[in-house]
Amino acid sequence: TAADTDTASGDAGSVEGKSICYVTLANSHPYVTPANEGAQAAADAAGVELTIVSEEFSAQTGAEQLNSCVSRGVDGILLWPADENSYLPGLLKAEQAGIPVVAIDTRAGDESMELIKSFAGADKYDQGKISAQQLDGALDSTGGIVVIAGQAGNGTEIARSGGFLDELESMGSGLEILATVNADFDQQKALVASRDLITKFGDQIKGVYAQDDTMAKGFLQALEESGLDFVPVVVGINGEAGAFDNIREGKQFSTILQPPFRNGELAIETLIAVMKGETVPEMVPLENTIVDSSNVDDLEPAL
Amino acid sequence: MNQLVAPARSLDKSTTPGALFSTLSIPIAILVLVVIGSVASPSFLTVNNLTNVLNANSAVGLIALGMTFVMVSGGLADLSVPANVAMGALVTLGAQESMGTGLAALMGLLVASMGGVVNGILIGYLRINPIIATLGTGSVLLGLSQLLVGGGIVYAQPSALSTFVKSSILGIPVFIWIFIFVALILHPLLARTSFGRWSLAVGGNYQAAQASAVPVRFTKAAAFAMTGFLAGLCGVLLALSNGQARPIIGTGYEFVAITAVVIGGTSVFGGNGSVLRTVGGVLITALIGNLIILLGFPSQATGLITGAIVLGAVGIDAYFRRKAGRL
Amino acid sequence: MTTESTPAVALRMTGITKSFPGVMALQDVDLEINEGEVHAIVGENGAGKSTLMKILAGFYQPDKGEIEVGGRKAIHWTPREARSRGIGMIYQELNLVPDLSVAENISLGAMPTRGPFVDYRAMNAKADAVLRELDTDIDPGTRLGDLSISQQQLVEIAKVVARQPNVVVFDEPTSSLGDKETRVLFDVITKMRDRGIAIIYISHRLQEVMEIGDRVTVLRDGRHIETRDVAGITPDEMVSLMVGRDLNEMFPKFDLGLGEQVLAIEGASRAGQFDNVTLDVRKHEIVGLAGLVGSGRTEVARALFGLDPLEEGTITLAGKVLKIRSPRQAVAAGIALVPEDRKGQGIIPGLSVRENFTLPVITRITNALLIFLGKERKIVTELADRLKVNPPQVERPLNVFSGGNQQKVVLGKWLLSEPKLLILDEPTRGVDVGAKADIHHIIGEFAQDGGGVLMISSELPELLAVCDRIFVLHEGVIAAEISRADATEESVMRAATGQEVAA
Amino acid sequence: MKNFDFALLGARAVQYRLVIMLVAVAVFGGLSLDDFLTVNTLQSVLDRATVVGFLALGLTPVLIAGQIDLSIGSMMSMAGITTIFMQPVIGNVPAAAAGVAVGILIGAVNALMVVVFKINSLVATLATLLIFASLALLLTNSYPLSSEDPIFGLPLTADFLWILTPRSAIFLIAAVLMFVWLKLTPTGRNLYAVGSDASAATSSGINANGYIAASFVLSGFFAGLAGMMQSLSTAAGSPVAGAVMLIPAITAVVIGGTRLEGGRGSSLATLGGVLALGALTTALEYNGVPSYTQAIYTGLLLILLISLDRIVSGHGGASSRAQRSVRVAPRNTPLPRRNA
Ligand SMILES: Nc1ncnc2c1ncn2[C@@H]1O[C@H](COP(=O)(O)OP(=O)(O)OP(=O)(O)O)[C@@H](O)[C@H]1O
Ligand SMILES: Nc1ncnc2c1ncn2[C@@H]1O[C@H](COP(=O)(O)OP(=O)(O)OP(=O)(O)O)[C@@H](O)[C@H]1O
Ligand SMILES: [Mg+2]
Ligand SMILES: [Mg+2]
Repeated sequence: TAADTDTASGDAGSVEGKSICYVTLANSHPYVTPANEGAQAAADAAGVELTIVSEEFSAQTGAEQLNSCVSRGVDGILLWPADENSYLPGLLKAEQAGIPVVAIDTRAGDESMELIKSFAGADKYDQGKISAQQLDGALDSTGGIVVIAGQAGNGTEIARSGGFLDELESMGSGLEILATVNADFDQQKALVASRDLITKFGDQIKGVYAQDDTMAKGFLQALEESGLDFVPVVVGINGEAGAFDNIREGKQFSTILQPPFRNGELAIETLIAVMKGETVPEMVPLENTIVDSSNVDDLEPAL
Repeated sequence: MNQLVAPARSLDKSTTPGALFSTLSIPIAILVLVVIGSVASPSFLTVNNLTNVLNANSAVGLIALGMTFVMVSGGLADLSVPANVAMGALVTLGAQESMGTGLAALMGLLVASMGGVVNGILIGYLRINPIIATLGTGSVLLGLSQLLVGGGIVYAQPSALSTFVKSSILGIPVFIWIFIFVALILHPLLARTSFGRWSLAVGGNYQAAQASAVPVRFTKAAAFAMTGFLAGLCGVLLALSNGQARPIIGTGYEFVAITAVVIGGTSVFGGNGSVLRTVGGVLITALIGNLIILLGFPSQATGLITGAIVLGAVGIDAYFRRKAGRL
Repeated sequence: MTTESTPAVALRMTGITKSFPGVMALQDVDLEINEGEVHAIVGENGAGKSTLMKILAGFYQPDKGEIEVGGRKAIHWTPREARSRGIGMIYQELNLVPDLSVAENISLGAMPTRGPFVDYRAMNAKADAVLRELDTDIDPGTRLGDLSISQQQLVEIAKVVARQPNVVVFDEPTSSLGDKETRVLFDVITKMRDRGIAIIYISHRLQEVMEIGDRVTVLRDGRHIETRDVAGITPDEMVSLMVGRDLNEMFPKFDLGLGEQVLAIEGASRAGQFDNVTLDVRKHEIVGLAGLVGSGRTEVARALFGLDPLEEGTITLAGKVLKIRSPRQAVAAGIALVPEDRKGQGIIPGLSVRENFTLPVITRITNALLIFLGKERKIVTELADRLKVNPPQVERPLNVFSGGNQQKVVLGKWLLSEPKLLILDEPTRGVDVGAKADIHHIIGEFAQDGGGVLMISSELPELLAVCDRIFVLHEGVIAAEISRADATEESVMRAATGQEVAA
Repeated sequence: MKNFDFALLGARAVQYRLVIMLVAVAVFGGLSLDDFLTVNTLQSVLDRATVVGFLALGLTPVLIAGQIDLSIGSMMSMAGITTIFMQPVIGNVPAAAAGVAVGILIGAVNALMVVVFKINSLVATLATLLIFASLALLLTNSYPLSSEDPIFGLPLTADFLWILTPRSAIFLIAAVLMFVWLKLTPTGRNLYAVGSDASAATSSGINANGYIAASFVLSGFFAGLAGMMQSLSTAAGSPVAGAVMLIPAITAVVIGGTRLEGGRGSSLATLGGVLALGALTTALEYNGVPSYTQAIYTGLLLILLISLDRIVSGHGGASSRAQRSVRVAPRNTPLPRRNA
């Protein structure tokens, strides 16, 4: 946990003036931006020079940026994988050049993870699993649910869908997926799709798995408009302020909180530890905190 | 009502199969989709669902209405739409706290319209290729909007205006009313006013229009300014009803709008087109989205079906035109 | 070489029939062209001349009929095939590629190669040779788009000549040429004929047909009417064959008392185009503006209309000095221009006749918001009637009308604006005799009603017949002002070519 | 006179814009970063430019022919997933060929729509953009495919001849070959003729439709190549790989000086545009400039260049196809005065 890495930033002298290249997912994004800020803060604190380059959600761009970081000969690389596989060649090059790579927020594929020294972040696959457990538990493993997924092909969507489906299967859950729609992490699209879902299934919808709180909000908006008075179990992810309100009002069942700023800090601290030659665990977890009516008043929203 | 509608451009030649096709294609397409829907799903022909269909694309439909003028006047397409939507939304929510919701919304509209005006100046007055110009301004404006919020989400504060935007009047959501209202203004604007006639003339033959004392540059520029304004309006409405906004808010709306206009049968070459037909195009795209969910198709198939319908509709139209010897 | 008595047939078209939706363009037309003859084809607008030629060139497939070239039947007749069988086409509109060089244009479709590459040296040499043959000094390396219109026309001809064709079709080649260029062209045609090439020559200018043609074929309404030796026919006979009736007066002239001054231009200049132009037009008056191609007539007209504003000089309209910077201001002041390039600047093809008619005045039949459609329709129907627009269907898009009728619509649209001054730039170019008479009539009426007309035409007989006074431009400078009494072809040509004006 | 000098300066600026831009980026990068003007950086700029470069290269003949192809990104995605999917089935090299073939095939579909069904290329390729982007997602169930043989494609981005990598070498060679084709062979010249004035070209016996069709197939080929190389060098076939590629590709081509109106352009200009854009991006990235600020710069650059081009070439120049069918010489040419 956090305690392991706190020691990492303790002895800053040895990395002072070294350079880190950080291939981030995006520059402008509710979760990623605070994470970038956290990374910057940790780098500043340690006196390392941090260059942030953004792949803008494109694994292809990111793979090229990774190569470019390697050829610059930086001392360490922090990578936010946008999909599982695309970074393998760049990681091999980094390995050859002796540049340590740490991944943040999202895991890369298994082969890639072998070349990555450590992973700091909440496990999105895990988040999918948690969502499955939440829904299954709240519905006693019976009834129809709809899945409002993110952008098709997007790494986060893939992890959250994968964890969710795998967990339902391994639990032998009795939940029945009525429909899956992609709403691209967009509230308006989720709203439009949810209206149609509600029209089609009505109160057959016992549960909703929205892959982020924005889309959960879209569903709730559609539900409100419909005037129907059934209350499905809505599970979201991200810990947005809006979701906290909805949980308090009993409209949403739960969300998963992962503090982005801390995620960034943690990742840089881990990387610095690696650069110093310390051994770090394969995974430095950012706690996935489940937020529901029981603890909503004790926690701060992530964004 | 009838007085408002100009004689359809194609009615007088409705003797040929081509003219018949271009007159009837939209009603027929809508009918076919409705039949498919009602056969395939019991929930299709419910008041609720039909409201959903109307509501689904009413926000992006506003942009399609503006885009009709862009295409008619020979301006090809406005690719800066997502940026203007984002500008409208972010400025509104960003300024809400300091100046109140109403003023902030006006501010959002103003900023987005200015984006449209810049497009208009580049394209109408400097005569830069619209694809390039709007690609450029779109890139700049979207960058600015991201710079504006630094990242993240901007949240709305509760306000009377946003409650109103989310409400219904006579059982019909305000979004739909706004769309109908704008369409009812823009349809006669194109079909029955001097400005509309100018737009058709500018798209039909720029030089001849210029030599006929048509204010060609203004006309072309105005189409882009109008689209900027409507994109901004779309952004403002979405921001208020969603209660939050992000820079990605309008992503892909340019393609949805272009698709709706093209399905409506407005020529990309300019010189003909009608707002009413674009309304048809907006309805068709909304029906496709609705049916995909009701029939349980994967949402990824949307592009496949929409694309195929575009190719079909435009291809058949082009075929008949060619047969009639006019292409 | 062929003997005088039995000329070899270069080309034979038999029973050609072609219809377009709603139009029978050609019906059972026969045509036989000999080697070494200039065969003129005449006919009203829409008679089917161009369609026949497009079939010959392989652009259209005939519904029925056969083509025989050099004694061999034509099968799979495509533009490519037609070209390889020695058929060359020179169209009314230029068919050149502005972004390639002159030499590339001349060799387009058949560039000389060395290995896989273009042999630029051979290509330029070839272009140079042909251009020299045409008596021009155009540089083969110039980008075509940088040439003047008449130079481009010469390149167009060079392009066809360079292929050493057996049959060359000229479809209204002189409509954008002036007299000097026409002379050069006629020399070229004569040279080609003497080499045994068969020439088909289409023109609405019957004088030219008389001068250059050996035989003439008359088409009317898509049918072959007659083929005759030019030596045995008069222009009047040709006209009556073309229209199927006698035209009483081609250039009607009304006798009108002249009124006060409508337009006065003083010292007008635009660098490189015209210099110190001073002229005036009075009420009831039709003033001609003559000159060779490139003399700057069109530029003066465009400047008056605000398309390319004046750099120096003043324009006075009905006593008021105007600064005209755009067509809008010109129209507001009471000036109208019928441009020379009808397709490019005159018509909006996709709009209906009604919409074309009212375009410049649309704001005048609009209340605060909407157009008065009923009023518009009424005005337009009356006008179409008066101008004899044929067919009289004002809701049809203008592009399905023939050239002459399109021109009537352009004219009509400006009449609607009730201008004080009507400028006409080549108002009857490419227009057949019938429509031409109609147009002259309309112009005359306009002057009678108190308007002033400034008319540009490259057809001297037309100017001489219609105008009360003629100003002659030579290289952008007014070389002479000639009154109706003194105006003859000779006096105008002398001034236009820069010789001293006869006293 | 002063005015004239300004115009000349503008004209020169437009003419040598690529050189100016590359020098400016080199100076800016060199001054602001220690390690910008190094072999490593050059290699990485070139290598990164390759994928967008292939797409831009394919787009060039299409634009010269006066058409546009919006579907390049979708073709690239389809080619990428085909390559990776086919690797275990038919072997590495045939799979690569299959990927390119898919690009060619979709290019042929575009050609069919534009040439045979006479659908405006903007609309036709917008439709195929939607269709094949959607198909790529459906075929893969939105999941990126991972290569069974990730080592196979690695040499593509390895060191090779000083500042090159194998794939950037292929890109450079392709750009030069295309230049030779466009400028020096009859078919290349004919393509310009078709884009400049299709009906005039047709009447000269050039099969304009054939050339237009070929340009779309060629664009498909290059998009296929881009997808194949990208997927092999990242050992993954992503259904969304091409989704973000259209705008940079068009931007690169246009910055190079190829016009959307057809009839003008060159593959070396495109190469220059790709490199200038790539170098600028790298320089900005190394300086830690956020991506949205970069977007502002590239957008402004695009607008600036095209405005300058427009102003220098004069207002008389026609800006659309319809206007250019009015065949007149530009009004600013000097009058011919041949009768001495
Ligand atoms: N592509 C076409 N589609 C439909 N109708 C056509 C087409 N081309 C020609 N026509 C019609 O065929 C007839 C013959 O036209 P054509 O152009 O051959 O006449 P023309 O004798 O060359 O006339 P002009 O002297 O005006 O050039 C006209 O009625 C014309 O409207
Ligand atoms: N639209 C145009 N664009 C560019 N140059 C033109 C255009 N029209 C004419 N020119 C050129 O400008 C010069 C002046 O031409 P202008 O048209 O004034 O002469 P004109 O006496 O009216 O001859 P024309 O019989 O061709 O109308 C000529 O060299 C001509 O080739
Ligand atoms: Mg003709
Ligand atoms: Mg003229």
